[in-house]
Amino acid sequence: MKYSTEEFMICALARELHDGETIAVGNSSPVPAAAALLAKETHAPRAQTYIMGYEREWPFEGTKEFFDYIQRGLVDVFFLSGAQIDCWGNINLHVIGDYARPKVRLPGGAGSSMVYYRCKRIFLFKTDHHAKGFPERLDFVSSSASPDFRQEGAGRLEAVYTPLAVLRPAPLTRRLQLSAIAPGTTAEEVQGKTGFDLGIEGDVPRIEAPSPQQLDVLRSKVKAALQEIYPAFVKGGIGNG
Amino acid sequence: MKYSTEEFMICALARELHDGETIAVGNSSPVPAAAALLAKETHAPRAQTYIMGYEREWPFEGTKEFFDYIQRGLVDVFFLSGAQIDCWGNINLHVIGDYARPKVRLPGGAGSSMVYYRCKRIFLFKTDHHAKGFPERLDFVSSSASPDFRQEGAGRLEAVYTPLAVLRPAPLTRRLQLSAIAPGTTAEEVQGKTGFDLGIEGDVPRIEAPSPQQLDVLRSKVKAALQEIYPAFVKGGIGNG
Amino acid sequence: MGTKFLELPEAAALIHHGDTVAISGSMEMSPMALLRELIRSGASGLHLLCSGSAAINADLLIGAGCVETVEASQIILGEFGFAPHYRRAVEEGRLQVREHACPAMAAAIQAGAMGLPFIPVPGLLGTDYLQVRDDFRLIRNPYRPEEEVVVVPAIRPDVCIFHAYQADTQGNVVASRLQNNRLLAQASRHVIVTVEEVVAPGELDREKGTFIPALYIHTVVEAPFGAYPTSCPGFYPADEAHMQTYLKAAGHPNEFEKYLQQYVFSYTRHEDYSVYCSRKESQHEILD
Amino acid sequence: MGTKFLELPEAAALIHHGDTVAISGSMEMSPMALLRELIRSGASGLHLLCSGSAAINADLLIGAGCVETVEASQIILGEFGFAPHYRRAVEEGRLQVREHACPAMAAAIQAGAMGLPFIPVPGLLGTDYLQVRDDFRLIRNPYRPEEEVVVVPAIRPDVCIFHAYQADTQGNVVASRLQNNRLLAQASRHVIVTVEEVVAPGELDREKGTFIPALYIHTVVEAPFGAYPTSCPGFYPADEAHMQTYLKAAGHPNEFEKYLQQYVFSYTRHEDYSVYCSRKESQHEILD
Repeated sequence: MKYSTEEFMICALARELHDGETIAVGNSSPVPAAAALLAKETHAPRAQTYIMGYEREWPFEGTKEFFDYIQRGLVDVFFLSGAQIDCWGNINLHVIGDYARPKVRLPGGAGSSMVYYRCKRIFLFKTDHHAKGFPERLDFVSSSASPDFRQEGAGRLEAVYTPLAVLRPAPLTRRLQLSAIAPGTTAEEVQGKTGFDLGIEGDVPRIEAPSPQQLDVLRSKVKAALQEIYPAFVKGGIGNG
Repeated sequence: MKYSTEEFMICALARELHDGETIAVGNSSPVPAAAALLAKETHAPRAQTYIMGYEREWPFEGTKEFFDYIQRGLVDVFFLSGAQIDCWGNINLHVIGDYARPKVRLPGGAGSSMVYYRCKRIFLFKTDHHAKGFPERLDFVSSSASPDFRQEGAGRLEAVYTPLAVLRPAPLTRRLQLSAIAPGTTAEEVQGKTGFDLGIEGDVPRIEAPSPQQLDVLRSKVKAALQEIYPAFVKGGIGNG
Repeated sequence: MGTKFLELPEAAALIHHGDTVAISGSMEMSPMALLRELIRSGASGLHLLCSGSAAINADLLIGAGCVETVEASQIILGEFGFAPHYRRAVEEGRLQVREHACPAMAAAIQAGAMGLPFIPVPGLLGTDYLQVRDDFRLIRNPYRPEEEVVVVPAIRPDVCIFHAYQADTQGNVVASRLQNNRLLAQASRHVIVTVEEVVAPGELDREKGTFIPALYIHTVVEAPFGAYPTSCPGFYPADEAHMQTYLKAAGHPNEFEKYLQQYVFSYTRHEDYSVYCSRKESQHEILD
Repeated sequence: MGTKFLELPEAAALIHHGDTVAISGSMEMSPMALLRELIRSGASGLHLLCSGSAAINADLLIGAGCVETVEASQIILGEFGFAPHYRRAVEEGRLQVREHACPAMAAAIQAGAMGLPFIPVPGLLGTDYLQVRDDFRLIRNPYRPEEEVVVVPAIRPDVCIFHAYQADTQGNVVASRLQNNRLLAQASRHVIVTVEEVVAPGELDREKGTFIPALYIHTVVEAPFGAYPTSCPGFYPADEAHMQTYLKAAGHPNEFEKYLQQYVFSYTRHEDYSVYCSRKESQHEILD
């Protein structure tokens, strides 16, 4: 079965989510929203999902109570992105270039500077993979991955998902390493498109392709729900393969 | 017209309240609750009253929002009592005797340690008047009258009302002085029943007696509303003269 | 997750020796049925936290010997006066009190609900709270260094208990608008709600009070007359005659033992107590 | 006191040069009709505070030159991408940004609503917020001295503006459950709400959203299509075609001047704009 890049990322990310987990998704996050819904409709039926902007399943009073819920440590999984992501998983959502006179003013950090510290497991995602997006040093630290600022068991970076690769922190150093690559690419290509050293040694496994069942559920039930929150995304990337 | 001590205090206190003011009353405060309702039904029709426990006219979510409202400085008048009141208007609602092994354990300070600081005008009331209740020194300071802890225009002690007298802070020293006395008593008697010096000089005016109109409204409309909050108080003190 | 619907004994069994147990209620909407069940279950060593001004809810638990410490801003039986067991236990040095203030406690619960370690609170300066609470700290306002502000630690009870009007079968609840239960539920690790009635989804009377989503409710117990002898507005008033009985009994340990036997231990099933209450109620109506 | 019912021009006149104006809304439930009126009224020098992630609400005001500074956690046009005027104004150094974070801002608004001077917030440690906000301060947690915590100052806007579903004639309001308007209203000195419809007392659809009592609402403006071209769930969706027009116009100052003429200045009466919107709406339905 053919599938789009978005579908590929959604299905891979969905596999990371466990049954019974409380999974929350912020705004401007169609890929994680789809992954969460897909996981729930396939292998994680007892997962609890809270998707910003999806009023139908929003029990909170405003966003305030949602943040409070996260701040109390009750959310297992959250997803963040970054215009830049460095080798530690720090992210930049503010500016490219000098802060006072930026080359690109980005939308801003939203809730990342809190949720990254208080949800148990964090996945970073990026819908493109270029060296500029993975620099040695960020132009602005919107949220930090440092264990110095976290309590035990909170805010653990699990992986970074891109169309080309999955990066994971090395067990001891917590530096991001290449963990798996997408079909049709090579470890060398990924390293070439990454601004920091990915510590590649030996063979790198392939990311599993979407299963027919995943694609089927994604293109039916999940698509219908996603339509309400991300109509343009659905039009562009789901079920048009 | 005959009237009870409670009715006397209610009518006197009601006269202190201005039209258009926002007047709030805490719990265990039947005399101020009646005074606020009476003022609104007589000379202060545009007063806004918030009476704890009076659910029908309670727009707040819980007591929390009520306290928040007070904390933002939006309440003009509040009433507090004290088992002990000292010459500065500090109050004790906690213990008589040593804190660790009190002679009398009182109910506690409730919201007094905040509302005294944040409402614009404060009236203290006490339904009995004995020297022990007006000591030189409190056994416990539940809330403080000191201007040191207040912003300009907030938490000004206006007067202390008892069945025998009205005490008011002297303009400069802020020490309580005898301002008026009830019918049937003398300044000497009040001083004799007060543990600190009342600075009596010359003639002390009489507290105005309840007007027939006040008693009429108090015993009809106000009584009916009060019945819902303080049934025992109404039975004991309103309209049985 | 999902809200569980339990009977009173199962719900009481969720509360353990040494737990910090927050309760709402005064002479109105106290969770009395569950508190009586706690006494029957032999609860002890509880750290009681009274959210808002408390009354017979706290006094009964204290009188029955379930409470080791109490954190409260006020305990008084409304128009029935001083809380006799509370008063005596403190005067005799048998009960440790952690003084709080209603607004500061609401703020501390807010901080607990927000996952904050502490919160600044207005007022309290110049009072003896700062003498008897070593965890009420004075800090400098970072924005006005000449100003000191009191901070209090966040409150996060192990369990909270309150009585509410209704639950629907999904665990959504409508509670009193005069209590801070939505906030308290968020701050607490486990939330037990007793309700007058359970209704179908969509049948909740939201205008009657504060809506609390099932998300924040762990356990619901259907307990008609669950606030008795305190009032449940729209359902029943406080029982004055019972309160007089209580006050009389509270004066003497032997009498109170009899009171507990008669009104707590003899009702092993809440249903029986409900029958007792409703009989009293109908008498009440006849007498009125 | 009492809530006043005004027309858009009277409501806009309540906002003055130099005011801190808080707005809610994103591509959903932005108070666009009042913002257009503000532009027509020649508003300038505003300190805009975006409560929650903002979108065309902020971008339009910035593009029209009304805004001197903006305090925000995120400004993005939802699926339509970057906010063009915001981006350009910052890149060209014409607009001063005070960075905030959504949860920290919600906490700061909570502090404003509570009359607190500041509030501690989780996270933010190790970020550059602390470099660019000199009023985000690190203080020691008094209860764990080895721990540092960020505190932020309370937010108390001069005015807040949001669009809501309904008001009743007494000034009670039902607003979006996805925004923090009840809290924001409490924190703000003056509260202006535009609503899709005004209903009789008791007719509010409380299940549709957050109930906000008249106590917290100073001014209500009846403005059907008041969120257009952003969505008002249950009433109308966001207008994609209009957003494309907006984005195209935003690319060139001349084009944007034309856009403002056509969609803002030419509608001196909101009623006319409503007619325009409803015509677009019915086309939309035909095209769908």
